[in-house]
Amino acid sequence: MTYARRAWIILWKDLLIERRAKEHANALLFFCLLLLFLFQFALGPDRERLAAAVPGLLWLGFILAGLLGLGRSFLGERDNDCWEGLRLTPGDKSAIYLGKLAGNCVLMTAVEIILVVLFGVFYDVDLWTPAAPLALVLALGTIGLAAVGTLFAAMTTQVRARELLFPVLLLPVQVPVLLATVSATQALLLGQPLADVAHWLKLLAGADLVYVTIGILTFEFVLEG
Amino acid sequence: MPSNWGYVFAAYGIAAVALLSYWRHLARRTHALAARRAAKPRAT
Amino acid sequence: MISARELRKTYGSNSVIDGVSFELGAGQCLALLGPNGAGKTTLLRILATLLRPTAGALTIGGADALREPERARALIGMVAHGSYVYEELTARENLRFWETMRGGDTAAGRLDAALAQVELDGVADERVRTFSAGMKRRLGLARVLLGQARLLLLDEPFTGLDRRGRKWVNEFLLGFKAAGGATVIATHSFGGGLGVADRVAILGSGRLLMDRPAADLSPEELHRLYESLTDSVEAGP
Amino acid sequence: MIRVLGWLAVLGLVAGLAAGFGYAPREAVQGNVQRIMYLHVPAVLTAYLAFALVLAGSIGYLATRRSGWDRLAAAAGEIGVLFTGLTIVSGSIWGKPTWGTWWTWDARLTSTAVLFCVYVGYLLLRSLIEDPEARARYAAVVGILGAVNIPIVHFSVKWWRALHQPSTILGPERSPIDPAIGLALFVNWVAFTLLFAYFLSRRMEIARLEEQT
Repeated sequence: MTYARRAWIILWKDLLIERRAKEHANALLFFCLLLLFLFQFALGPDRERLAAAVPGLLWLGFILAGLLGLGRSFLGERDNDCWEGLRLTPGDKSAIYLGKLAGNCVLMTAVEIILVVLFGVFYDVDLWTPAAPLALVLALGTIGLAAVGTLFAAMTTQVRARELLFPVLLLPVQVPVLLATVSATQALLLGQPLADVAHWLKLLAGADLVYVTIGILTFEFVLEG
Repeated sequence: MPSNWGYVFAAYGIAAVALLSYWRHLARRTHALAARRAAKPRAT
Repeated sequence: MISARELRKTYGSNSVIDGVSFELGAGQCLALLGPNGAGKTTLLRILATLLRPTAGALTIGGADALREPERARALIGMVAHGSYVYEELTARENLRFWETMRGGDTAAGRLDAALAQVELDGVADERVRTFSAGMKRRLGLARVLLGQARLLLLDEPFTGLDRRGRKWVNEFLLGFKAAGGATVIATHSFGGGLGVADRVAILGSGRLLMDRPAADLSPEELHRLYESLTDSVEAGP
Repeated sequence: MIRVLGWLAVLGLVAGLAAGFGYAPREAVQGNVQRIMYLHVPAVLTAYLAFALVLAGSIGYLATRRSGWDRLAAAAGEIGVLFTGLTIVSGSIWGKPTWGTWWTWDARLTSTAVLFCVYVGYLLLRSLIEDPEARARYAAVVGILGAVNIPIVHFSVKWWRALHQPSTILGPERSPIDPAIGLALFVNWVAFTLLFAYFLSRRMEIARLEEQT
């Protein structure tokens, strides 16, 4: 009970701060828009080529936005030593991890919805027909990305060269999530039924489970001295 | 079928260089540490 | 409240805390004096269970703080430089957050009472971003009050405060002491805190050079002792 | 003691070379290129052994907080990266005459490359933290996650390849194995394990001395 309350208050606090400091969210949205332009310039105006590349570009966009968004998720705790205050709270520290993870998932989902809409509009891809199965893939992929991202962000926040180390640690670990989500998204966009990507969904679900479990078990060691 | 000895020797050569230089790296570090430890008691 | 025995903290061959032992009972206040780099903050962080000592034993309120830090933490209230506040939250929201994290009751009445006690009730719903250093420290003290801490650890509580702020903190500490709370104040200035302290300890190069009842010491004597003790340490090896 | 281990490793490597180049016959399908296998397969097995030790050291450290476990993890991680690098390079050289290209996104090569990147990240993290205690804790978390991630990487890469191209490429391990080739492989594997043990003990000794000074 107290555990759930703790996780919830962390989520509440993070979202409240995020809402009040709108500049960060706005900058992230603008970054998404720029990514879209960049992809377009890199691949040229050929519609078919773009459409074929959409699953990969979509997830590349999520990951790049995620690197920026997730990497910042513990920076706020450094100000005024709030980090220390969190360490001094009695009880199981994994509640903090789950609260942060939930907050990051909410944030990532918001970014992803916007990116998907932008992709649909600019690249003229039909993302609406397979929306429900696509949402499932997105949700599973987001949890996997955020689960490791939250853990590594907590760690690298205290390290010099944080901006560099965070992606360098996170990206290789996230290869399975990237492969699974891109492959599944591709199949779904080609009109294949959900059953065809069941193995990818299982892999994603399994990976999510493993990542979140490790996060819960080890977060204490990341936070503590 | 070509004999392809060149590829084989290249692979083994690179491996030998890598392993030897790692060994040298270890030896040099041990040496430097030993020197520093020997220098310390004399200084104080 | 605190029982520390032979606490030691070393980084490599560099020893920051070198065999510190002392006892502190409930309702007592210890002022920890020492120049910068003497290890005051390190010692305070060890007492707060934020840092693991390399060796030694520490019990806080009867709980082994090294084995069961969670039990000790329920008793500890720490106000360090940062005072643990989120700038984008209001004073009331900050209190609600920290008290929930502690697992306590966050009824509006309790929060209001704590805010009133540190005289922040007028600005309860303003963002902390607009607060002065003194107000932030007061908010930190309100957090400690709300958490019903029995042991208060303060790191340089008087720096950045004006005369009124210092007086206010002094009175607050007297009240806390009267209610049976134990306090450790780490400071490098003679200005504040010594009036509240029952005992004065001088820390130099990680060792307790002196630990005496404050009543025995006149300010001049303390100054003299401080100079001679810290000088002799610096002149040493 | 360590010195003896070193000479044993040298002896093993000499025996391995003799077995690989003298004793083992020229393989019928691939020719001499197959002899790279005596380097490639032991290297990858040693790398996996190393990463298993990183996992063990990481869990051991978090459970006991004894720096000995951290030294084990650090040493094994460094040597594991070295052997993974050897695996990739030797695999790539083997691939050129066999597949006609230095690099193909073959499932096994790809997952080894991913593994390489994960543990290079591990070493980078270690090198960027000065406080030995924090370094050990953070590295342990990455060491555990990296090891647990290995099977996930393996399956994802395998299925990803299956999607693009049915696996027609025969890996070197698939061909029916001549007992002489098997023996040569075994000798080399023992030699590499000895070499690994030698490197590991020396590297751990260095870490121990560094901690004291």
